[in-house]
Amino acid sequence: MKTRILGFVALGTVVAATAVALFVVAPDLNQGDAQRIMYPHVASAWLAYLSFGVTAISGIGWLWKRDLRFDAVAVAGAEIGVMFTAFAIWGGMMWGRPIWGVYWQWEDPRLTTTALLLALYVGYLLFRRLTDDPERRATRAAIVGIVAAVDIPIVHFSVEWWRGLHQTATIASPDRVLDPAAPPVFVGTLLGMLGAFTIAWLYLMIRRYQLARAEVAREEAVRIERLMAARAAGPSAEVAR
Amino acid sequence: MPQTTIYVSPRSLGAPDRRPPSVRTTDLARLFAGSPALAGVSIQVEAARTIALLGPNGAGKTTLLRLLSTVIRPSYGSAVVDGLDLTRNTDLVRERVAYLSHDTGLYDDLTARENLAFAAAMYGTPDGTARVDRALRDVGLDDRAADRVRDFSAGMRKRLALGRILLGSPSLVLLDEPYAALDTEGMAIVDELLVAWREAGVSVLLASHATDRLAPLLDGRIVLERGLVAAVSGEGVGSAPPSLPGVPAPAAEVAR
Amino acid sequence: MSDAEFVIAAYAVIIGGLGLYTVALWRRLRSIHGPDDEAR
Amino acid sequence: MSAVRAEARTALAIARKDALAELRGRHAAVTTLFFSAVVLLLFGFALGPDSARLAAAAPGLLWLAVVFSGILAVNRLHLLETDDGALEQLALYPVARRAIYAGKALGGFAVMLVLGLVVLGAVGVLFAVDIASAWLPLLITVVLGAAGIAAVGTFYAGVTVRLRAREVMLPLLMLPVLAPLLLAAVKATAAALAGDPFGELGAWLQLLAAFDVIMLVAGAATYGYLLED
Repeated sequence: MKTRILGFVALGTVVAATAVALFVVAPDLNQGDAQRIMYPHVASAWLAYLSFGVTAISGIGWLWKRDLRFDAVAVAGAEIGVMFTAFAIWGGMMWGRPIWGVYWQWEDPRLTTTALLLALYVGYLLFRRLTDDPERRATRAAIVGIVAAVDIPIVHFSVEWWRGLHQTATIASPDRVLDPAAPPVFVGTLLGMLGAFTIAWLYLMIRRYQLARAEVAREEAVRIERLMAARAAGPSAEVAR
Repeated sequence: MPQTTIYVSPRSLGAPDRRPPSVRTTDLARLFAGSPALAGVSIQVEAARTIALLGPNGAGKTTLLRLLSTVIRPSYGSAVVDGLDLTRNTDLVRERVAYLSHDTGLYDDLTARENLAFAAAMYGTPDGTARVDRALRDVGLDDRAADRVRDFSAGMRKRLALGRILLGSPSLVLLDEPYAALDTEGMAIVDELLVAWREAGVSVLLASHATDRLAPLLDGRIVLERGLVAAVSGEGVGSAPPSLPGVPAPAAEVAR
Repeated sequence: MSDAEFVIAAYAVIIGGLGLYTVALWRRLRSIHGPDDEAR
Repeated sequence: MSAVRAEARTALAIARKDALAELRGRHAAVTTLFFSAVVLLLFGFALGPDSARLAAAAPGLLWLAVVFSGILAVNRLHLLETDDGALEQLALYPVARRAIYAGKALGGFAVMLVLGLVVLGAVGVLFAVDIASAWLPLLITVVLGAAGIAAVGTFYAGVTVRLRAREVMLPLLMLPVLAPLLLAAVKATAAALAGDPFGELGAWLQLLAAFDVIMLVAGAATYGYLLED
C-alpha cells in the first residue's frame, strides 16, 4: 500500500516537474527551447549511474551474504538502469541536433560513456538469461555486474582524456545547466526534475524487485515441488512403470 | 586378493574408528535445469571403507560423486567430508578428496609425464619427479611416458588419470566407472589400487557396474535409483530416508 | 529559435517511456501474482 | 614455503602448461594470426587505396585487429581446458583460485604479446608506418595492451566458458569493457608514431597500466566464483 502511495507521488511530481520544465521556465538565452531537454536528460543520466551502482553493490552483497534478495535488487537496478541510460542517450541526441548540428557528438565524453554503459548492461541482462539455476545465475551476474561497474570510471576517465588531451577547444556540454553561473531558476527546475525522477525510480525499483522476487519464488516453488514429487515417488523404478 | 606394490602417498590418517565418517550427507539434492538428478540422499560412510555405488544409468551416481568432489554445489541439503562441510570448507575438502570422472581431465598436447608433472605441481607433491615416475610405473604407462596423450587409447587415458590420483594425498577417493574402457591388465591395476587404498586407510566410493569383480574388494554397497537411496548393505555404511514434510532449507542460505 | 520538434521528441520518449515501462511492470507483476495483490 | 610463493608457483605451472600445449598444438596462434591478417587486409580494402589515409588510421586498425583476434585467442586458450573435463580437474586442485586466474592470464598474456607484436609488424609493412623509429614506446604500449586484453579476456572466458552461447556472449560482454584500453592504446600508438608532439604519451601509458592493474585485481578477486558450478 505504501508503495502505491509512492507511485502516486511519483506520478504527480513527474507531471509537475515536466510541466514546469516545458511551460513555466523561460528558454535559455543561447540554447533556446532545446535547453529544456537538459532537465530529463541530466536526471536520466544520474539515475542510470545510481542504478548501476546499486547493481554492483547488490552483487557484492549476494557474494557476501548469499541471500537471493540481493540478486533481485541487482536485476532491478540493471534493467531500470538500462532504461534510464537509453533515455539519457535519446535526450542527448535530441539536444545535440539543434545545438551541435549533429545527433552524435563524439567530443562529448558523457554521451560516449553513456553509450558504452548501455552496451555493458544490455550484455549483463542478456547474460543473466543464460543460466537457469537461481543461485548460479546470481553468482555469475554479480561478478559481471561488479566488473562492469569497475569499468565505468575508467571508461569515463579515458573518454574525458580523449577529448581533453586531443584539443583544448571546449564545446558546449549538455549539463552546462549545472554550472554555478547558471540562473537559479534553471538550477531549481533541474533539481525538481532530479527529485521527481528519483521518486519515480524508487517506485520502479521496488516494483521490479517485487517482480524479481515473485519470479524466483515461482521458480523455487516448481523446483521444490519436483524435488518432493521425486522423493514421494521413491527410489523404486517399478512403481512408475 | 592381489598383493599390492602401489605407492600411496602417506597422509597421517589415524585409526579408522577414531576418525570422523568419510562422508555424511543430509537430504543432499541437485537439480539440473529444474529437474532433480539427485532428489535427497542421506548416507554415511565410515572412515577407511571401500563402498560401491550401484544403480541403473541416470540414478544419480555421477551427480553424487560430483557433489562430493566439490565440482558442483548442492541445490539443497548438505554434505560433510572428513568432518568438513562441503560448501563452507571447500578448500580443505579439496585437499582430502580425489576424483576420477568420466572425463579424464588430461591435456591432449602434453605427454603422459608432462600431464602428471603438471598435476604434481598443482598438488605440491613433494619429490615431484620421482613420484611422477613411480605413478607412471604403478599404472603401467612407464614405456609410454614420453608420448602425447592425444595418441592414447581410452583405456590408457583412464590409467593416466588414475596415476594422477596417486600424486595427491587424499583421504577419500571418488571413482566414476573406474573399470570402463580398461583391458584385463588395466582392470587388474584398478583392483590393485583399491587394495592399496584400503591398506593405507583411504576411503573409496566408486560407481560401477562390475559387481562380481568388485565383490571381494568391498566393505559395503549403496544402491541408488531415481536420485534416491534404494538400498544399503554391508559394513561401514548407513542411510536415512529423505525428509518429506515441509520445505528443505535451500543450501545457499546455509552455505558460506 | 524554437526547436520544438526536438523538445517534443525528447519528452515524448522519456516521459512516455517511463509510463510504458511502469505499465509493463504492472502487467508482469499481475501475470505472476494474480489480479488481487496488486495493492501491496 | 610462503603462501605467496606457492601461489606464484601454481600460476607459473599453469602458464607453462598452456605455453607447452600452445607450442605443440598451436590452437590459439595459427587461427588468430591468420584472422588478424585477414582483418588488416579487409581494413585496407575498406579504407581504400589512399596510403596517407591508411597510415593515419593505422593505430586504430592495429588495435582493432589485436582486440578482435584477442577474443579468439582467449577463447581458444579456455577451450583447451574444456577438451576432456580439464577445467573441472583444474578447479579440483587444492590451490588458490586467484593463482589459477593468474596462471591463465599469464598464458593469455604470452599469446597476446606475440600476437600484438606480429600485428604491429604487419601494420608497419602494410600501411607504410615507420615503427622502427619509435620501437620502445610501441613495445611498451603493446606489452600493456596485451596484458589488459589477457586480464579481461581470461575473466570473461571464464564467465562464458560453460555457456552454450559462448561465442556470442564473449565478445558482447568483453568489447565494451575493453573500450578504455582500445582508446588509450590507440592514442599511445598514435602519439608514439608521431614522436609524441604534445607530450601525452606518458599519460596514455599510465592509463593503460592503471586499467591493467584494476582489471587484474578484479579478475583475481572474482575468478574463484566462476569455477564453482
